[in-house]
Amino acid sequence: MNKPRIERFTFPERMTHWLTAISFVYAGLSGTALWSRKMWWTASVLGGGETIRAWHPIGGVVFALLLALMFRRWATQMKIDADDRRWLAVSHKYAIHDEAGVPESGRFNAGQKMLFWVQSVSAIVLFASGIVLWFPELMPRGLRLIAILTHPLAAVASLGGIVVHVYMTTLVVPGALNAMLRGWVTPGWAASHHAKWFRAVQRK
Amino acid sequence: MQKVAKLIDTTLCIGCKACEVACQQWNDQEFTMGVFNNTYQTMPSLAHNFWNLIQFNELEINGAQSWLMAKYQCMHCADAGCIKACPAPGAIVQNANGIVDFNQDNCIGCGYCITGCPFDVPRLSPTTKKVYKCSLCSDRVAVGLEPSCIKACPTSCLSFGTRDALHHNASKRAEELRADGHAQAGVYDGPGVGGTNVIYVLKHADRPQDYGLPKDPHIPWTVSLWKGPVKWLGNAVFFGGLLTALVHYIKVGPKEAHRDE
Amino acid sequence: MITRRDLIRAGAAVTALGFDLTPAIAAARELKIARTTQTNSVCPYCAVGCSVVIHTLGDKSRNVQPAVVHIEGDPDSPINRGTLCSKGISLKEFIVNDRRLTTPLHRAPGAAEWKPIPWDDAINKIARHIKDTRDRSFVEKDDQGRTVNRLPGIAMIGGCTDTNEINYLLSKFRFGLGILSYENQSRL
Amino acid sequence: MTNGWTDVANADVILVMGGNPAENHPVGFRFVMEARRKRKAKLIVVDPRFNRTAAVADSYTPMRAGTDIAFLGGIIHYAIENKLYHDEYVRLHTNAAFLIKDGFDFAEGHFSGWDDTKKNYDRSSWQYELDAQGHAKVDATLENPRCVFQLMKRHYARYTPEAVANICGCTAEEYKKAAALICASGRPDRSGTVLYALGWTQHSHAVQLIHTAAMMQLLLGNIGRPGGGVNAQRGHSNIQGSTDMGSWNNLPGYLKIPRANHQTLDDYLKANTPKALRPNSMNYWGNTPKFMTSLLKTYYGKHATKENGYGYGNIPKPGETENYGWGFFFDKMQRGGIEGFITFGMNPVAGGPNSPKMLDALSKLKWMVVVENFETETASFWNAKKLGDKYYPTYKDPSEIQTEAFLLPAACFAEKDGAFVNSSRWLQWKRAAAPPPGDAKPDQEIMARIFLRVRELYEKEGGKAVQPLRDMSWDYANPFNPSLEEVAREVNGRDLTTGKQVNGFGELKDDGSTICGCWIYAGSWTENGNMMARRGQEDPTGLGLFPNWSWSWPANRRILYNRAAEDAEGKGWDPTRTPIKWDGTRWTGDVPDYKGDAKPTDYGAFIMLPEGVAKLYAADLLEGPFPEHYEPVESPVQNPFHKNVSSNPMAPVFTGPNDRLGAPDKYPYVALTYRLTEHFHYWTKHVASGAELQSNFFVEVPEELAKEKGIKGGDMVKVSSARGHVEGPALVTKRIRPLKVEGKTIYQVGIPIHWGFIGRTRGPLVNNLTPSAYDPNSGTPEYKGFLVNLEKA
Repeated sequence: MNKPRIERFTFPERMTHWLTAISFVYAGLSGTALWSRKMWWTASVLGGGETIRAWHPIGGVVFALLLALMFRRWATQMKIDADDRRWLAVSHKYAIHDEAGVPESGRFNAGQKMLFWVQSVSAIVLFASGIVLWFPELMPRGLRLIAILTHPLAAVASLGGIVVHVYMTTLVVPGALNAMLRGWVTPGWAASHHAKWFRAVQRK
Repeated sequence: MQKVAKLIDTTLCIGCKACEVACQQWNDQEFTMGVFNNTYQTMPSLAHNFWNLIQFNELEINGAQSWLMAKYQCMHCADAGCIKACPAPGAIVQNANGIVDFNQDNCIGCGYCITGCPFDVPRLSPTTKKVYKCSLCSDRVAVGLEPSCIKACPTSCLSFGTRDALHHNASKRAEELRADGHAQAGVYDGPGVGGTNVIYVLKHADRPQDYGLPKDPHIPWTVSLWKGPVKWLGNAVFFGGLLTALVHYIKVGPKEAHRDE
Repeated sequence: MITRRDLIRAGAAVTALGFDLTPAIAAARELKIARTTQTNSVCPYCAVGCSVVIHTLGDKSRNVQPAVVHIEGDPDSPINRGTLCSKGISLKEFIVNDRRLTTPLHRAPGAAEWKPIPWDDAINKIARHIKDTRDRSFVEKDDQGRTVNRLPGIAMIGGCTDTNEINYLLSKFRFGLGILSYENQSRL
Repeated sequence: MTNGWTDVANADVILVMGGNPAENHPVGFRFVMEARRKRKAKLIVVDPRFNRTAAVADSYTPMRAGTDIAFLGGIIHYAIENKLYHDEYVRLHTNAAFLIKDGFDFAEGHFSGWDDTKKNYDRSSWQYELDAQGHAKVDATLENPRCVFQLMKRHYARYTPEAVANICGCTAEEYKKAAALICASGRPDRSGTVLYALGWTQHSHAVQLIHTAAMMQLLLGNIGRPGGGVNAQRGHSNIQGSTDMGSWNNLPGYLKIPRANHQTLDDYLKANTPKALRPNSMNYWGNTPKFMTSLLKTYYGKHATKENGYGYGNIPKPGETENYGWGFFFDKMQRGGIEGFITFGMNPVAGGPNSPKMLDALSKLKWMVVVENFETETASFWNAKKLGDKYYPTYKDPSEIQTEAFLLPAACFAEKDGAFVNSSRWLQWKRAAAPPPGDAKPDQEIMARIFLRVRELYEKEGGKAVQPLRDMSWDYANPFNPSLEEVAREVNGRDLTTGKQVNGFGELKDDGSTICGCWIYAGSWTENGNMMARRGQEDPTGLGLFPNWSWSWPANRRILYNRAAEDAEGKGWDPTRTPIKWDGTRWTGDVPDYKGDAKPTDYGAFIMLPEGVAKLYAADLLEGPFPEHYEPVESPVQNPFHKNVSSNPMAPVFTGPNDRLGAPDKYPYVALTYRLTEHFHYWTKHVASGAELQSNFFVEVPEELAKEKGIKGGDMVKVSSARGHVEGPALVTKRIRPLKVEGKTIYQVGIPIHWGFIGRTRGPLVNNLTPSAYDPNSGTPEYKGFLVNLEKA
């Protein structure tokens, strides 16, 4: 077998993504312990309450920093254009694989772009409110009161995005996971899911 | 089990600070140097090693020189904001007798209780990274002794007993004060937090802020929102997401790459 | 029923697996004066005369060095009925205090510091000073020839925070020596 | 206190003046609060500062420090003018009816008999007019212009509300309101108490001030009554007991020190045993010979015989007019007249007036012994230049100070047993709880070892006046460390014939067959044991007397003069509050201040006084039989009543290098020093809790003065007097109101004590500022109302 391969994600892109993912999973899991006493078992698994109290913020900061790297790398590619807007308008058809009339996507489809922006905005909110919650003794009460609400709200948004993201990349689009793990896709995969990008790559 | 309570009759407070020091001594708190802030008040506010503060307020009320003094400490709310906000099981417990007690063994030092408290009482220790506050001397109460501040108070401004009995005393005292011409006298016990197990009698119940007490204490709405609707929203998003994925996968299935070479 | 001990054991098991690190640093809150020895005393500060209960370490058995661990008001006293002020309630800090003097000190004429001195030396030197001064300045008879037996060369003060008995002994001390210039805090 | 702490709860009117019990006696103050809650008592505070007592009072009247006599004299005027006094009480229980000699007069600031060259009074014109039996003549109608009542009325006629307000600085309306509240206790069914402390004693006219209070209370019929009396709260745990045990001018039990002109015991007793001035006067001091003889017999044991006047010759004797009091001997010390100085737990550099003078005086000593719990400013005075920071720049270097100093570590209260006498006169026994730290020793051991060592030196080497030293008894089971229980038994006294402890001073004899170390304590340790350690809770009268808790001098009596709570027939003025009741054969209730089985009509109620009644008029005080308003020694104004005799003409004057007085042009503000509730005297600066509660020295500055000077709260200010200065942050407050006196605006500056140059928390000694001005009768320094300047530092 010697199928032609197209590089989808570079090594630094993949590393950044997966480190971000790990920090997200850690912050998310430890965060759920802080979220609800019914989820406290995650704290036990992760080394106990004091441990997650100490490491959750650090995990969060790592996540935010890595996400900032991703942002720098991809922000320009994530601009929503006219095609994307049309894509979004017919995204329900995309969901049931009735792709007639769904505009072709570039390197990232509009859904992925939305995920990117949701995660970026959530991360900023999580980071800012997280700092406030990290050092409650140094923060004015008003800020803490805002943070204690916005932090979980942003976490919900972020988590919602990730649920969709994980489902899509693992189960709905075979090959997507491999693309992020090994970095390549087949021309057919590329042509199927990211036709515009495929053509651009081909032209090169 | 009957609820226990502390009654603070501010009309009898002379700002002697016996309660402050009794608390320090019983709880073996280290003494620190106070700061001078143009007042007789010992500390600007409560601290992790200072759980009981008399607040002094010099002001004129109806043209007369007044100097209000009132003890400030954990109010042991029935609906306690600290407990609501606390993520760590067993870190804050509400005993059957109504005492809200912090168990530092279980405390993780997140400080959510500090934000959740409508009275701004709990304090984080910079060394142990745990949160501390008045325990209403739960160790003493457990063996039938009154809290140490109560015992020390020379003028009987402080008293200890069952919540019902003290409520009765407080109302009676407020009535007495009103009969003596203090029309605004009343009882302060935080109905917004389901009632507190620390009950105040104030000569000027219309202006609790002048005693350093919040006007209408309730659990901050952001905390309530978080622990209520936001939590449900989160559950809905997470579990809803999973469910939708399941349905989608079974009904629609994966996307095949249709343009193979 | 799960007891606290069970919980600790369970915690330990989890910890052994490297997970839960719940520390057992803080001991369970137990009454710290449960087994102390209680002694009735009276506050040495102002003149209200509040009775206090001094809690000392141990049960007075032979091999225990009593140390003051806590002080509270004596509820039996009709004066304070268990209450105390901010000073009285912290008397432990007065008694157990790293600033307390624990050894006799001597400052030689012209010296710029205190130096420890054994008790016997201190007593001997003081007694010698008293005798010398007394011999130098004692007035047995005044200028009109009247017996006055007074010692103008030494002045003495104190006693107002010491007991009656010590004040009484001080009266014998001063009249024995002939000291007239004697005052205590009641003068101020 | 004439009454006691627990009795304050019986009051209807509580005047707090010259004291601040909420801050300085918080636990005692609980009885004030109880009276307010249970009896709806009115609490009236008169003070230069709106303090923590004022914060809970019904009425607060500001006043200028040092004008209390004017304030109280005004109450006397107000009570008489408005007929608010208790007429029957005054007639029955006071010397209102006594006639005074014809020559008595008051004019231009002086009473009759003033000698302007000697600066002293000839008091002969102040005496009662006596009949042939030596009894005072009386006019029961109180109409005679020479009777005390009429003289008093005339003397205080000048003290109108307007005149008083002009002196004190409040408004006449405020004054009249306060006066009406105070005089409400003049009704027979109401009682009023007075609580005072060092705000009354620390003046150059202190004794007269307290006399004014006593007069006011007598007029209102409040002496001897539950909830009445004149009550000194007192500042130290055993200041009452140490006073009872005598000072330079008293032997134990308030027996006067023998003077050089009384060479024999007989001379002494003749001069010091009063004679009854009325036929019905019990004149209990007539027993002086029994008390004195028993004391001498205690002191000199087998060396005390009838022949040698029971060793009377051994007692040191000052000359007739000599004064060996605080102000005088420190002055003498500064002039090099004293070689040695011993202090048992007292700190004159911090606590005495004019600290620079104290420091200079100590530097003139050859040797000094300090017995203490902590290192004090006095112990290390020789290092004041270094430790005292900027306050003593010209003080000598240690190398220039030749004083040999000893600092001996003493056991503290918890490490010794023995009795403290509280201000209610209750002797409360305490027990030792722990051993002293390190090598510290109990005071009695330190004292005994020094005493016995000196005696040993005399035995070996001989020397001057061996006899008084040798004769002094010291025969304790362990003479080197006398057991305080043994000493307490000796103080109580015993019958030498039977060997039994006496039950009371009634058993003392003047023939050398009884001993008693302090007659007023007789009954404190009887054959029934240690009465001071009793813990009984009973209160049979319901008046808070607690007769079985500890023991109260005299004779376990809880309310002094309690016979005055009843009328001539022995019926209580207020039937609900009668401390003693006459049941036809004997008195029940409190221990009667009267003969237990004597009929109500047999004696006057004031059995200790030769008059048999209380003295509205007291010829034995130095500056006059009636108190008169005198300005403090340093005052911003001349006395509005008599400009040429502005301050107390009898106040002693010192002329040493530190005895400078300031004038209002350079030092325009009135200053007063006081305690804060967070600290005890100069002790708690060593204690962590005190350091936490009030870490910093500060100066309380009226808001208006601060504005004038551009001072904000927390700004450093410098307060200076003619003696020295202090610096600290300003506490700018509305609580010290500017006053109007003689048309001038007077500012007062409040300066809390408690700090010094040694301690866990340090600050300036406020006595850097205070003058060497003293009361002539008591020798107490004037800490309230001296002049300072204030500027931004």
